[in-house]
Amino acid sequence: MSEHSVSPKIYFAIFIALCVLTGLTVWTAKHDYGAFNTPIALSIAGLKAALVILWFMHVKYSSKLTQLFAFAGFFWLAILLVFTLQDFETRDMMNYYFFKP
Amino acid sequence: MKSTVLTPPAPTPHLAPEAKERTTYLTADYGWKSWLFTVDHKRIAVLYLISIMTFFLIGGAFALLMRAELLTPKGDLFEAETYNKLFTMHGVVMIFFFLVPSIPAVLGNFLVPIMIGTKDLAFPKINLLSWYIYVVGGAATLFVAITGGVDTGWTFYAPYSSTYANTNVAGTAIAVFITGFSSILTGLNFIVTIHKMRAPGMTWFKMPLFLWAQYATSLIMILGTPVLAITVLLLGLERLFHIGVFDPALGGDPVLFQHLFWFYSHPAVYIMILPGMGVISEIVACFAKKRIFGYHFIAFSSLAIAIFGFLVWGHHMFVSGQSAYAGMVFSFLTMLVAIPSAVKVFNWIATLYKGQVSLETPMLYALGFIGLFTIGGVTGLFLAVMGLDRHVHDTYFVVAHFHYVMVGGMVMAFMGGMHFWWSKMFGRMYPEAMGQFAAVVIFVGFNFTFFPQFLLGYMGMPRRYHQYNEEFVILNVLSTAGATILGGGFLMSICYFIWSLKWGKPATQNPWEAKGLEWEKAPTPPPTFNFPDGERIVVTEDAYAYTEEEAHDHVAAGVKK
Amino acid sequence: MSDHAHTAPGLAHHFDDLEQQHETGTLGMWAFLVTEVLFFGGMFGAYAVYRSSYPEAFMRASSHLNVDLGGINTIVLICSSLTMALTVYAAQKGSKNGIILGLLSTLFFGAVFLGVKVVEYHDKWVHHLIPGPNFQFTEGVYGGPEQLYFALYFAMTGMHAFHMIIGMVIMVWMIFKARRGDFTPGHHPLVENFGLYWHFVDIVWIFLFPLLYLIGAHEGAH
Amino acid sequence: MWKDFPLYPEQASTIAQPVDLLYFFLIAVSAFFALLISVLVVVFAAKYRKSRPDAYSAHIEGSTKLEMVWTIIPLGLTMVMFAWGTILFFDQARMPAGAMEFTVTGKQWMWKVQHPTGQREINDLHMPIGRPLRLTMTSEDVIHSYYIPAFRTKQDVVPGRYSQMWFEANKLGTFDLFCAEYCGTKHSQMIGKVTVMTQEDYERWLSGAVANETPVQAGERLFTALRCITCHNATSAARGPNLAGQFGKEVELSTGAKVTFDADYVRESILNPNAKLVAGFQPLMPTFQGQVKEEDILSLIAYLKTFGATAPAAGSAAK
Repeated sequence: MSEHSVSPKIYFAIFIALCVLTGLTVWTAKHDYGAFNTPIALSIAGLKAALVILWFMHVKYSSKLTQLFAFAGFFWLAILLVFTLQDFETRDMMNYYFFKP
Repeated sequence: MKSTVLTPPAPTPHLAPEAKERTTYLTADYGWKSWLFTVDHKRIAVLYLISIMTFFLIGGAFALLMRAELLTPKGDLFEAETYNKLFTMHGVVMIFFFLVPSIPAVLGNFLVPIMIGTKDLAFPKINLLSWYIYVVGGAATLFVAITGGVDTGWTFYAPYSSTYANTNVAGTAIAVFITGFSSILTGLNFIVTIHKMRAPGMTWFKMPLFLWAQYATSLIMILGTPVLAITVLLLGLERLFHIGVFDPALGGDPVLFQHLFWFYSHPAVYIMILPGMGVISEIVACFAKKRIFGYHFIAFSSLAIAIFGFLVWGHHMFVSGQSAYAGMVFSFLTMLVAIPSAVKVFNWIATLYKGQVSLETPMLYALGFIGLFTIGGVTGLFLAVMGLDRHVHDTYFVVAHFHYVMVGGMVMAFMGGMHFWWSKMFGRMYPEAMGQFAAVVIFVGFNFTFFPQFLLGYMGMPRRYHQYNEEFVILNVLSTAGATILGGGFLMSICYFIWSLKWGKPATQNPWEAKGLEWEKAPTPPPTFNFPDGERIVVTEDAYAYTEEEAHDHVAAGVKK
Repeated sequence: MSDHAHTAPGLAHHFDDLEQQHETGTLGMWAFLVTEVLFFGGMFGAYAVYRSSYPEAFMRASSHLNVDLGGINTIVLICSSLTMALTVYAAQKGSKNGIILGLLSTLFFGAVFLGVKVVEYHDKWVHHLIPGPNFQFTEGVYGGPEQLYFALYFAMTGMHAFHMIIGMVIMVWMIFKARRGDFTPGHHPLVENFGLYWHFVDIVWIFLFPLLYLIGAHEGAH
Repeated sequence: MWKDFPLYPEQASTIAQPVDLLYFFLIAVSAFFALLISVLVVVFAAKYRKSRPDAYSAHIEGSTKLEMVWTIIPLGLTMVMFAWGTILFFDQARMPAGAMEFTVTGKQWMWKVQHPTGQREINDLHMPIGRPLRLTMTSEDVIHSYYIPAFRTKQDVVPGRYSQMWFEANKLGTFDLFCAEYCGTKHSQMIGKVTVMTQEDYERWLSGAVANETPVQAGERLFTALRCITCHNATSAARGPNLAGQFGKEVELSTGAKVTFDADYVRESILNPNAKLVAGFQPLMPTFQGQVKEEDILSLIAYLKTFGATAPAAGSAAK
């Protein structure tokens, strides 16, 4: 985060965007989209998180290294989630394959 | 207050001739305050050395008691409860308080700033905080051990640990939770230091491979330890407030605990072995007086092990009820993570080719490491193969495998590293002949102890058994005999190390004629700011430039200096 | 980040120049934030697994949460993020009052957030929804997985609230440092790094809100 | 090998021999590499011993070709190991049809086994040679692991769900049975013997052992005793789904998701009825948590397999 300072106008713009997105996520939650509920909710939350990270946390103006660290944290979280869920989601399939009930 | 830490005897000032009038980091200040409130990374390394060796001896004592119990098939030396507490404390103390911190906190703390040519780590106060957290966690664990112990195994598998064990699991969970942060802070310090504080000219590919290994280890410490912290915290919550997160009665899944636990604990075994590999690269290059073979390949394989290490934890759970599909994926990725380790071993051997090999103690440990780590690594492949793991999981085959990698690999590298840099840390040489003898005793005692366990494992003797069947008795007696030799070897080396503090031969700046800033630029023992005052460190040479002159000489018509 | 001055004010002995010290501080903070991401990540992992095993139970349990209070709390936390960002801006411009005002408003929003949390926790206490021996879940259901939901709910929001409390204590300390004039336009690492920490805490809530509150919000769940 | 230094336990099951074959292949590869590396270390250390204090060694920085060689070859070998091991695992793990249905319940520090014909055993297991056995296992407290070294197979027994395992003995004799997953104080005493007998001996043993009722009969008794029939019957006014002939089929839930009507689903529906509600039914069923023991659920499952099933009950007893 070099001495580059972000002007308050951008901060307020981001603030408004975040409030709008919060409203949007509540509104979409009121309607049932079946299997798409979670993906929609998570993508809105991801967008809000990206706004906070890039502007509020100055990652947009930071060194490549800081950006890499920011990305690495979420990437390892993804590793944890994907490989753990991969076990739970395929258990029934495997059980059926081996031991027809 | 700090029951485990004793202030080291400040060595009397008859140091190396030129060191007499020069103040070193040891003689810069006296009194316990100068030690317990120091921010000098070298002093913190010495503090860590003392606390780590204390825990190594405690863990080793537990191990010898266990081996004594297993001398006879019937459980006649200890109650089953006591034996279970012994193997649990042996696991917890050895892993969290010796294997994970030892090389990074002792050799890493001492050498990382010197090797990159800077005065100290990025965050000196956080470095001291890391040691205090380690000591608080250690004191808490010893308190738990004394006031009743814990008998869940170092893996704390739910639901036994969360509901059915009636020993002090919550206390151990909190102690491990605290100690995790010591590891995180050390890792954080190293990553930032290596990124931001390298001396001018010290590019990434001019850095010694020890630093690459420390950097890769720190990545794992940063990315893995927090998940252990949260897992152990959830376990503590479940025990203290009965909020069943892993409780099968509520629909919770004990296998989820295993997923979260092994997400840290498998990369943790790479935290333990990678620094050892870093030390071996340094020792092999120095004692073969030859450039390391395949520098870039060794450096990148350290990173590859660190990153791939996070994708393989499921091979601990092939028969635990994990879906076979997930098992297949984890088995495949475990095969991939084995390749970088193999590449490293082959590169070390290629370094010996056409070198000028001298077999002092550090080199004996390094060559021992290469042999034993190969056996350890290859038996890991046995366990990564699903068809075979169904037979050998949770047997002594697994115990033999990880002891070959941890004791045959990590501890041999730690001993090699201590012998290699001992003169730089304390200005004294250890007794060479005794060093070589102890190395051979440890090598023999180690193989005597753990090779029979491979056979026991395939014969089907399960782990963590207080008593076993008659047919396993011969191999167990062999193993116990080996354990006493191994224990003797370690005690011997600790004795002559302490002896050398006062009566060891004063060491010159570069006793091994090694390359690297810590040998060529930093005096023995280094002053508080590592390099003689006012000396701007600018790095020009490549790492391990042992044959630079010879290369130039060929160019300059072969005149040898 | 020790403060005994050498050449420039606030330059620690082992750094070459202020620029290096500043970048080192930021990198150190980001490395710490990575550990925090994975620390909360463990709980999100448990949430993901249990929600995939018991989707209906999680919806049933989540419908007991007050979505409006959750929404208000999200907006409150976003406001506190804004004021924190303005505090960092004020520190860069060196206006001492700007810093103090920013910190006070961030503290205010934080307090409001925790107040709402206390209300919500009390409401769970009244309805016997605290996981543990006296957990009772009506609607003729055994209530096992529902108790898992509330165990995760309290673990995640509790850990999040705990992180906010730590943040607010640090803010009070920063107000005193600001009053003493410790923050100069060239050297105010504490404000910047604390800003990163506070925004991280906000991001955790940004993910907690939809995953815990909103899964039970659509009609199918009641 | 010498009698008292065996390298591997007796090969008493159909998968023992293939597993040992894989084991010897791995030993061969490991021995080769370990020897290669040890010999190279000793040879290089001796051959290139430091001759003069100021002698220089060769200036070699590396060779990408060599690196490729010792990356590709180990990769190839590990892929062979992976493929062989995974095929072995998947092939052997697939249960042949017509296996005898045994149920195993692990409890802190004992194994309770029940034969298809109802006989119960503690810690031991008598079984006929040459017939596949299928074990449906669960635990009443902590994780155990049913491990028979001579059969080269083990399976963790996790509380709260069913773990399945199958094997087929091809050698007579008595073999060890261990608990392999640490389960508390007497973990090392949770052991037993597996006796493989000829078909006739097994039937003679069965008749000798007291057998009050087969699991199917026990399940039927419980099905009426717990008044399941009042809701789960074929009449249109039934408040619960009709369970006749349902076992093994797909069931549509109220949320539209599809679930296989298998042992885990039955167990969960008994203990936590409204977790997976069948489409078109109200959440009226009370939980039976605490009223039924693990063996009772296993018996109910055995009964449901035969309840209104057209095909003859799979795994019928020896008779």
